[in-house]
Amino acid sequence: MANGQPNAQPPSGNFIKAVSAVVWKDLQAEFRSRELFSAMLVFSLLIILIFNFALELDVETRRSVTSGVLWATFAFAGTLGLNRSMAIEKDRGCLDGLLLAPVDRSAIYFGKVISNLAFMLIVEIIVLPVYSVLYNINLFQPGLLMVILLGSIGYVGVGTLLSTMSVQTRTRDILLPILLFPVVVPVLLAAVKASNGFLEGLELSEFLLPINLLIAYDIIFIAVAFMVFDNVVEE
Amino acid sequence: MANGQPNAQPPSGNFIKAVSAVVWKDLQAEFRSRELFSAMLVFSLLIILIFNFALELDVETRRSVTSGVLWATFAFAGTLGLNRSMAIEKDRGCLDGLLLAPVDRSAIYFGKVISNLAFMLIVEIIVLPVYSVLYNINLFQPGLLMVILLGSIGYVGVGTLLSTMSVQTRTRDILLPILLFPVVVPVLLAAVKASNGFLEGLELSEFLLPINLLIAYDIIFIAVAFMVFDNVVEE
Amino acid sequence: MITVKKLVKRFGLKTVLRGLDFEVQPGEFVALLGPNGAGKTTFLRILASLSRPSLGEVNVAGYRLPHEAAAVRARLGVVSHLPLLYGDLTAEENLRFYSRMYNLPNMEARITEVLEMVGLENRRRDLVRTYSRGMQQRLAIGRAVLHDPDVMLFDEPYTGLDQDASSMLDEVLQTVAAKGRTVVMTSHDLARAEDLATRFDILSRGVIAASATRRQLRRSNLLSFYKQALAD
Amino acid sequence: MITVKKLVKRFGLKTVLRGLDFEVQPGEFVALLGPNGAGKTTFLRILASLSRPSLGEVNVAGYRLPHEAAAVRARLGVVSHLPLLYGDLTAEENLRFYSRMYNLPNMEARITEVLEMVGLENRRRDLVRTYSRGMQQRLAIGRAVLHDPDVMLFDEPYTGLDQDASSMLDEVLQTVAAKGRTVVMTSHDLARAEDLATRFDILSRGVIAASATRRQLRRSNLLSFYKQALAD
Amino acid sequence: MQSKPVTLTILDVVSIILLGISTYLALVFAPTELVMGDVQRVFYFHIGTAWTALLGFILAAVFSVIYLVKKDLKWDRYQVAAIEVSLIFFFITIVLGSIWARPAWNTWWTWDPRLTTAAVTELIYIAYFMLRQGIDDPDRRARFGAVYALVGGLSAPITFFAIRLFRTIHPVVIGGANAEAEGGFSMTADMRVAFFFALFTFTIIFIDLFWNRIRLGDLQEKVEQLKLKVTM
Ligand code: HEM
Ligand SMILES: Nc1ncnc2c1ncn2[C@@H]1O[C@H](COP(=O)(O)OP(=O)(O)OP(=O)(O)O)[C@@H](O)[C@H]1O
Ligand SMILES: Nc1ncnc2c1ncn2[C@@H]1O[C@H](COP(=O)(O)OP(=O)(O)OP(=O)(O)O)[C@@H](O)[C@H]1O
Ligand SMILES: [Mg+2]
Ligand SMILES: [Mg+2]
Repeated sequence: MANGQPNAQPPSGNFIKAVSAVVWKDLQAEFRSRELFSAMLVFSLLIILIFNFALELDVETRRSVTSGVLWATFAFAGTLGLNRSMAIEKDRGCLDGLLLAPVDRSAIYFGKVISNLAFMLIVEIIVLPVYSVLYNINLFQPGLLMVILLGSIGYVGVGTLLSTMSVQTRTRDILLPILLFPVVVPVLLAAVKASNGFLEGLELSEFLLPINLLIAYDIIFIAVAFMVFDNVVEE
Repeated sequence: MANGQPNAQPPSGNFIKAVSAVVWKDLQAEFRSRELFSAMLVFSLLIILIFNFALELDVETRRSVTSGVLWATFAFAGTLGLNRSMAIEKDRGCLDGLLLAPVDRSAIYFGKVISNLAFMLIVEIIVLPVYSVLYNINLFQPGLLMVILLGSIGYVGVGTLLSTMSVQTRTRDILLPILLFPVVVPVLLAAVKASNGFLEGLELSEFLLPINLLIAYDIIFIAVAFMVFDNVVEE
Repeated sequence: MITVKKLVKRFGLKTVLRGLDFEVQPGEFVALLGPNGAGKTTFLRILASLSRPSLGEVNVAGYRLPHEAAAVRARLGVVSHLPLLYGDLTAEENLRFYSRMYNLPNMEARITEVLEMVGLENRRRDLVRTYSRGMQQRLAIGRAVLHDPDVMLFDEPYTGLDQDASSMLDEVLQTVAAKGRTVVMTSHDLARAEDLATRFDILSRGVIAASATRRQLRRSNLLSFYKQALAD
Repeated sequence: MITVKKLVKRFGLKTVLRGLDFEVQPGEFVALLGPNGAGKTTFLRILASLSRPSLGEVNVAGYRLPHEAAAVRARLGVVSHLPLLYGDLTAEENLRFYSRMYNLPNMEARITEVLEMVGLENRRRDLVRTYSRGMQQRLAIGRAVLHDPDVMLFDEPYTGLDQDASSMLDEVLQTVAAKGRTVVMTSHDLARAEDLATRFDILSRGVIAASATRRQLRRSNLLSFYKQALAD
Repeated sequence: MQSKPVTLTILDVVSIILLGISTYLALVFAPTELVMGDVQRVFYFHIGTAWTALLGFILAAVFSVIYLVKKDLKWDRYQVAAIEVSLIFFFITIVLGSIWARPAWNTWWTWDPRLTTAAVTELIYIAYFMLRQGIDDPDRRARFGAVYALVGGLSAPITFFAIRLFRTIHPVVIGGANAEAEGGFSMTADMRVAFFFALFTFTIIFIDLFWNRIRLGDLQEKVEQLKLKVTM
């Protein structure tokens, strides 16, 4: 306590700094171990495998369900990532530590959203080529990538809010998918439709509706989460 | 320490008692809250829903993939159950407490297998009629029920072993499905095949192979788990 | 600095705090004593804005809790039963993260200073998850004082500390008190509390059952005062 | 009762115990002292058969660890940093579970006796997850002595205990010692260790740096002995 | 003990009478539908329960907002009451729909938008109760519940809209006909009487049950208050 007063500065102007501190911490822990990332990746591959076995997909059917399987994979792998990312906060009471910090709660929310989104996108970027090879379909189309981005934003936006709640309950290991899946149905549906549109090379106008729906969902739910996040972090 | 010597008795003859103590404790905690059970159930319904969307199942396709979807559902819901059931053991160091007890490790293993199996079977019993209604297929056939029992035993047998390992790692929230799914692929495949046989009303002789495979798998893996369990619980 | 009026806290049907009144002047060092399950942790968590009162008024540093919690947080330092540290980060990364959250100037210098203070300078690059219990507690204390807060809420801070670390904490608390900071500390170690605190409050059956300043206590000693308070 | 020879324990590249030798006669009460991170917990976990030695020989009650661990377990009572209790069960359900695992006769009577001993009789039907820190620690002690073990390995058992519970534990340990049980206890509270133990071992830099019986110590006092040992 | 308000008692009686009349209208008065036969009579209750259940879910979302702004637990009780009653009504809708679907579409279930929306909505509110069940603290339970009911309430209509992107066979009376829809029928005047009467009846029944459930919640709250007074 030597050099004067390192007393904390007022929270104003601190927002960006706090968001980036949260993101940076998550990335740092992850880059060290790469656990979450590799787990999500392997899990994604396993799900593709299970779909393949469970459905004994022949080439015909497979082509028609590509985007469905893809999004189901992202949804399951995403839950895994969200769960882990919040479990880390709960582990040694860190969530309390975050809450004690003099930053706006929404900074914590956006920080977690950004790092969760980063993990999810990285996994998706790796699953895509694998999937392309396995199923012999070219998935690297700008339109499709944009749909994946939009869908992931909606998924992670709601997922971060709900996982913050679920880790604070007694049943934290299992509650997240139950809370999350029913409310992200619109995201998944719209994303599947839009992805299909791109994969089948339809006119954009034919599937503009699902894309607009995705955008609307993203905006609505991030706004809502932003407004209510205070309520889910305080005891 | 008044009335003499309540020093623990030698482990011999204690086996059944220890197994039942472990089972009873799990059931007791569960009956109080019914958390795990309802979570697995709702999760199963959600997975059926997601499969439905992902695959846009029409009546034709649906009939051909019924058993695949069914087993994928059981597999996912089962992971949830296994994970939670072992997370409880890890929570306040309870696993150490179990390991300190003067009982054969295999008693702990069988205790956990039985309670995990109980949860899984109860969930399956409830999912079946729902599924029957949703997909308009009669699933209540003695043969099918037997396949489900056999498949679940194999799944839980291996799953209990692996979940015991996974909760002891740092990544315990996410590791289980990654370890488990590749290993239970034979169970799932054989179970899907055998279920299909019953559902399509084939001659038993035509799908005796998968059934025998299931039985063999159950015996082999429970025996192996029994033998190696010591190694996974000790540090 | 802290004013609490008729504070009630319930968990479901169980009432833990039953109309507690409590007041701390700036610069006071209050030892909050009481048996297991008395509600000390519950009370400190409410003061730290981590838990909400069921009823009653809580003021810290002139702001009402829980509504104006945001304003107070920068001035609070908290040690709780859990270390509030990330196991997958090293000691210095943990402190760096919290420095950013508290928007501290001179971050690196301050972190080194704090790590030296708690005696973890040579372990600063080890992951916190590999730390022993006492080492985690040391770092938790470092985290709590990182931003040199005005009000410190320490819940059994001596837990798991060895001789060196305990005297380190003694020193920290004395320095802090000398600088006019306000401290509320719980402890089951009466001797230590007696050495440090300027006031002793006994929490029992959900209220402050007795309170005495160091001066008032001089004649008797803390242990008998504590026992007396619980017996009443 | 316990014989340890050239025990080495490594975590990855880090060596925590470096050829430690240690011996305890039946009926001895050893206080295992040492600074944070010295390796006390690591060592006790090995004695409790919860962790495997990297190298070296460990004998407890005449059996070799880790191979013959099964034979020892019924005679071990362990208090660790975690309470080893199920949060979703009540206190009595927890004890009942452990009684079954230890195959105790007169289960209910014994449970009531233990709950009375640790002062949780009136909270026996509350879920452990709602317990305060000290209450969990009390129950952890109750769990450890439930089967009246011959060898007790207590890692900082006084953590979080209030005055009453501490004297309860003092008493328990004294009774136990009087009955000829063997105890190895770690603690950072030298005064308490001095009151109870018959031998004091200082663990430092991965070996027992010094050891003295109560008799040998009578001239000097424990604190200076401890400091001396660490300084060497 | 607070006695039941007279209005509520009257409403109870009225509800029962209305239900009787409505049953008569549906089963006897209304003509048998030409194509589908008697099973079409399910229609009146199918719509009655569906409409009121949806009303309840919308109310719940509104209560969410009010609770989150006002933080008065009263609104939480209203919300629970609305969702509980609606959940049951909606379950009846689904069961009746299934019974109808069996002859009408030759299947118990099909994945058309309205059915799927119904299933998803039902699951959302089951999840709502599972979330609440996992939380002990009433304030937090209320806040989490409100947040989830809000998110769910927003998501359900979007789901309905999203599923429309896929094909449908469920007839749509309000909001445009779909080319692929099969079945459907035009109502005769008598059917219309029975139909609107059923709507009216179920609205009254909903209000009655809702009110009763709120009263139950209030009484529970009072009982808890009384218990608290006793224990204090
Ligand atoms: C969101 C919930 C629902 C609403 C608001 C709703 C509303 C309606 C309405 C207004 C009709 C009459 C349409 C017409 O005759 O033109 C109808 C018919 C029908 N509904 Fe529903 N319904 C819902 C859910 C369900 C469910 C879950 C099922 C069951 C599986 C179902 C099965 C049916 C059937 C079989 C018909 C008769 C179709 C026909 O006339 O051929 N509905 N529903
Ligand atoms: N979540 C909870 N649900 C129900 N009861 C609780 C909960 N948390 C605490 N309690 C009860 O509140 C009382 C006070 O607990 P608290 O942790 O504040 O005690 P404490 O004074 O800190 O005790 P200790 O000295 O043992 O740490 C205890 O009786 C405890 O059982
Ligand atoms: N899993 C692990 N991985 C790496 N290092 C570890 C691990 N567990 C313990 N250590 C290291 O081993 C050393 C001894 O730890 P231990 O917990 O035994 O100390 P202790 O004597 O019990 O200390 P305290 O008094 O603080 O409880 C520490 O330096 C610690 O960092
Ligand atoms: Mg406490
Ligand atoms: Mg230790």
